[in-house]
Amino acid sequence: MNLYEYMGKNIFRSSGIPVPDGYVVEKLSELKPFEKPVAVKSQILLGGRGKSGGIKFARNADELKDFTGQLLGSKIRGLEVKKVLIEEMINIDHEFYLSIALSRPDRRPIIIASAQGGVEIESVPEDKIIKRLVDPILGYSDYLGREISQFLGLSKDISKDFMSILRNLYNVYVGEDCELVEINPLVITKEGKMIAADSKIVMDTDSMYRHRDINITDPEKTPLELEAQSKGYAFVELDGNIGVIANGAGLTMATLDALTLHKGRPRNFLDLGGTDSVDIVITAFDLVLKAKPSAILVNIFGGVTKCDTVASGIASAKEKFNIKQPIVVRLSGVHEEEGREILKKSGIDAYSQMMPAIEAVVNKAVTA
Amino acid sequence: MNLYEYMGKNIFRSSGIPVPDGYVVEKLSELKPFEKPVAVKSQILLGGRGKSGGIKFARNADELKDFTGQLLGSKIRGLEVKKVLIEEMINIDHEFYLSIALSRPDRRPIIIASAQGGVEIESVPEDKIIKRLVDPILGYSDYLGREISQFLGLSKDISKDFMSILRNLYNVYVGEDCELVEINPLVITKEGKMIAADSKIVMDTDSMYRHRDINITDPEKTPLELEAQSKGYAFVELDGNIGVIANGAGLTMATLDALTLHKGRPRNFLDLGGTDSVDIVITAFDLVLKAKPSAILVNIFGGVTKCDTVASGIASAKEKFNIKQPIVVRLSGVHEEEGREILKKSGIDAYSQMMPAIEAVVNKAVTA
Amino acid sequence: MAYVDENTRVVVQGITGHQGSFHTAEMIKFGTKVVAGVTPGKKGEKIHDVPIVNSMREAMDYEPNASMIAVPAPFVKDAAYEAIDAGVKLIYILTEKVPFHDTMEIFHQASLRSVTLLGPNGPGVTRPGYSKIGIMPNQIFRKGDVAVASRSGTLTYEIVDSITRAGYGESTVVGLGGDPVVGLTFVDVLKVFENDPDTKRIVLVGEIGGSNEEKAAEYIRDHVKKKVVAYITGRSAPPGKRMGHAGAIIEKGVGTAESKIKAFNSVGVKVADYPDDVPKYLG
Amino acid sequence: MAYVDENTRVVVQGITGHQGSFHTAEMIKFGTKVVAGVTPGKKGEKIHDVPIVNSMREAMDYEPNASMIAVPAPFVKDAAYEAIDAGVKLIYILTEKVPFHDTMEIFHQASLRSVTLLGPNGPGVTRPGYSKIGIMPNQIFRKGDVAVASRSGTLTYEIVDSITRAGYGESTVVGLGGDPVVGLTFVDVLKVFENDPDTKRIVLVGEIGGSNEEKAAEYIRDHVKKKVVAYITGRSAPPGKRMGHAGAIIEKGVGTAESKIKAFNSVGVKVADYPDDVPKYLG
Repeated sequence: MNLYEYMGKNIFRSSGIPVPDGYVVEKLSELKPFEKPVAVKSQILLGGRGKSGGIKFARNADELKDFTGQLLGSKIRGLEVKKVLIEEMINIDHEFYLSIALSRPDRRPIIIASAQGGVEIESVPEDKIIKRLVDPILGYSDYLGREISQFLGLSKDISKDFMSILRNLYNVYVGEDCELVEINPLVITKEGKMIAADSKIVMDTDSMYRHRDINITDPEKTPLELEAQSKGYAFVELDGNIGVIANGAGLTMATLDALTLHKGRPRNFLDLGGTDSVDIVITAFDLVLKAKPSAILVNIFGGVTKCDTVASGIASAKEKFNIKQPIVVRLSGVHEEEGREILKKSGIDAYSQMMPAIEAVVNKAVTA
Repeated sequence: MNLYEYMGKNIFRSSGIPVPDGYVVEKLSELKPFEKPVAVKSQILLGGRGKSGGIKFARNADELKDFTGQLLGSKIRGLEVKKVLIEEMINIDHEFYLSIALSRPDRRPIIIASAQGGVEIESVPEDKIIKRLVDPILGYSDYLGREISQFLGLSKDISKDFMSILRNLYNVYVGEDCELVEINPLVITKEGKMIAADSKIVMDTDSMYRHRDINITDPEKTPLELEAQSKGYAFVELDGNIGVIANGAGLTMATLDALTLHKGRPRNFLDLGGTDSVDIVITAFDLVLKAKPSAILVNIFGGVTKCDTVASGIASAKEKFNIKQPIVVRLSGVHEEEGREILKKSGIDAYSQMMPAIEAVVNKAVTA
Repeated sequence: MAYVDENTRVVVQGITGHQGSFHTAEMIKFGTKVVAGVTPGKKGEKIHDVPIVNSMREAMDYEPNASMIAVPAPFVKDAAYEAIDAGVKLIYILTEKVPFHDTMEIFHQASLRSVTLLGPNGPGVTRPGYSKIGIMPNQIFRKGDVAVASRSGTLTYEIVDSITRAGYGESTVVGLGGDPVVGLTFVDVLKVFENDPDTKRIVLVGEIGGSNEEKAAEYIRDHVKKKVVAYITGRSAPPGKRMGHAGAIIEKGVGTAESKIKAFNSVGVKVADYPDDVPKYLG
Repeated sequence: MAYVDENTRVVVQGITGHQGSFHTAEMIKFGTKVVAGVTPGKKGEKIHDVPIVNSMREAMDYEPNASMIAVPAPFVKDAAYEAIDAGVKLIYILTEKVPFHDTMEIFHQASLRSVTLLGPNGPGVTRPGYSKIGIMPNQIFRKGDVAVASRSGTLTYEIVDSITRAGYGESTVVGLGGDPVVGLTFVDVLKVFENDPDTKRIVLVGEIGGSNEEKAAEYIRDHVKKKVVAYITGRSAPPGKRMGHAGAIIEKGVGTAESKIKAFNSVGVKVADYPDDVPKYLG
């Protein structure tokens, strides 16, 4: 879950990481009187806001009002600007890059830093980047910051600031359950202070039960995906025409893969999970039908999820939603025969193997 | 370093451990108007204050004023009462014992609890006490509290309070660098709340550089011991008549032991430490002389501490303080011969082995 | 010993919960020795004839050497630390949606103490004829010489079923788990399979996300002599979209199916197009 | 190998400090291979001909396997973690007055990673003819077959000197350290001494406080065949008074000299009354 810049900066501020003074407005009337030049920054979850006109610099009261008015309510690359951050201008002397993320192969946090900041870290040559793994049981300790500070060539005074920022950033990374905390650019001002000029925080969705104060709608999710999420389904919209319901993330992905290899075009990813409830199947159909598929494939390998329960769900959904599209079902595993019987009564012949079902639904989607 | 009850309770309060409402006064004029019955508790670092008359219960405004006046400035077992804690009375339903300390053999924190609280834990039968070691790398986790709560037979509601208190107490133990945190009694009130009715916190002296806000004079130290401490010496007053200066805690202790086995009576423990400064030796003499010994033994095994440096210190001190008492010196190790030469000029024949020096000083102390 | 055998003695933490109870019964049917269950406050009761105790410390009276954790995500770390502190040497976490920071700590605490972590969010480990810990359906297995390691759940069953239907059988089946941080990697499992006398052929069921499969390919090139077949799911997944598993996500070009298939092919490991095709390459 | 030998390669953390510099020179004189020193910001310089680097990571280029930490107490934990993370297998902390919570964490982090911790606040380890790490004075040693373990510093030198003067020599001398939590116990050291072919006799120099000596006596009864002689200091110390060492304190009747002497006597270990008497019992 991505946080807005201003939320990240609030977390930084309360964690002892210096950020520019600033405040957020949702409407013009919330603007404070102009005092000194400020940046007017649209709060959207999108990289490269500056290039897309999402950041402006106001040198006087009129510009502050004008720019804020222009940005609020505007759309930048499809995303509506609902909030704007008004922030003191900082005099940049040098820009650094600093982040902490999970290194999956090492199963450890990795600190990444460079003296070439303000640009995408991917564009910086490897030898200008320092990476340090943290042993999560030893935790962060100052020797790591000292090594990084030396690599970055910081002066003694700035090094002290940097060590404190890094220590606090690690605390944010752990304390806020982050997938990523990034400061780009981390700035030395002309006044010789180190300050976080931007913030990017990505939190682990699975941890949100312990961060209930934070709740953000993922702008990359479609309305239907958000509806599915709120109902507890793992659901992804795709651009094909075959609706897919399967159980287990791996089997669902494998189903999409098989469809694609057979020139079928899946409309969605929907994982029923390990369920034994008819209603969960019915709601799954409701979601898939809203995506208006030409045909629907149900692929079940019964274990914890029983085939007869799913069959009952399919039968009920077919009747309840008066489904006209062809439904192809594959049932295998626990209570397979009972499931097959139930479906027969609804006029559906269930396959017992996956591949014939894939072929059948691809054909039916083409004809439909 | 022992904290006063009120200091411990302040730490408890800010760490989420419930304590009775209360405030501290140093003079009568600081008393707040009487509202309800209160305990008037003298703040001295002494067990068994209650039995010694250091805790009184005021049922009305007159008693509050009288008792506070009586206690402030009084002496309890030799200790002056400088502060009094005025605290709301709590209605005790049950008293528990709870503490966390270092288990030296395990090099781990140990949690000790009992449903028989309010008395010295040493007087409680072993089978009524639960002890749980904490793996300091795993840290405290709730399973430990659950086991202890079950042993104590707590109800579901109280167990929740207890788990929170124990978790917070562990944080105090670690965060405040404690040798011991103890709540005795930990009380369930008639209203069904769990609350820390007393506090005992002993902090690690070596950690005080990170707790600069806390500074307490150890009431068990004599004025001379306090003076020595402020000058950086490990110094303990004893009740004999032979002043002792040696280098290294172990060698100093061994010197006292040898004196005692030879029927000598040491006046003090003074460890010069690993020094190479004449002034440190001179100040050591100053301290020992203030203890008015009949004779003085200096026992040096030279390594980091050079024998000639110590010899110069002895010679200077003898002259500076015009020392009349017999001084017996043993020098061995680095620069032994040079040291011996220096002392010879001051009329002191230094021994090279420890035992003859011990025997000599014991004889001289008896004659002196 | 490939993770479990006839001497494996399992305690189930959270045995009276829905998942704990159901899978305890299934494990017992499969032949697993479930020696105790933990549910605080229910000491003295029994479930599926398994004695219930209040804590892992009490459970140690039954001499378990493995634990299955089936408590809700917020309590998993405490349960895992309790199991580590008590001294079991294999911990399987069935629970889904455990914050990865918790898993990261659990994993490192466990590995410092030589405790094997399996999961979270995987189906566990099954050795037909010996024992199983986890949630794989009993009826799909037949004892044989094919070892399977997989990042998925149901897809594993699909492939195991196809192996069994093709006339083969399984020596060990391990589900690594679908999270970005889990206890075992393919490399860890390959080491065990390569040394396991019961195993003649190895199947790896990978998916998009991370670089687990690429590292496995390297390891196979240098250390594995047994036949290895792979299947990779998520070929059709769009980048940046989380396909059900928190770990199954293509991030900035890293973790694509293409990269994984290429890595396997380059070390001579056949990659099946469909789950049903896996047995074809085992011969 | 009793902690150090001719293959011991030492890095000194805090090499340009007063203590670090002085004892580096002394160690080199004794024959110790000091391969690098760490002082942040002084990379490229040398001291006593030893190259200085900025970090333990850089020091690893010189292939050390041991570290001596001589930084002020507030920085000891960071230095120890840096050494552990870098991968050395023996860490000696010379510094005094390290908060015991820090030492407790350092000790457990180290032991989980099979790193031996020596100290804090002890004189280190010396093996005449091989190597020394620490601050024991070079001139008191002679190579021989007496192994000494001690909780004190100067008192150790006193006793080693008396052993040498009596015509014996030392195989290994280990100072455990005077704090309530230190890396090694007498039992740890006894295990090493009992298995050390160079050692024929063992001297334990204990003091009041804790139960280190009582546990040693138990261990000697069950596992030690070599001759053991002990000396206990603090017989005349009043209870509750800290005798210089933070660890040397009699708390509520625990840790008295009487208890320790009794424990040793009960397992046939002679306890010398005076430091000079120790050699008498070695024959």
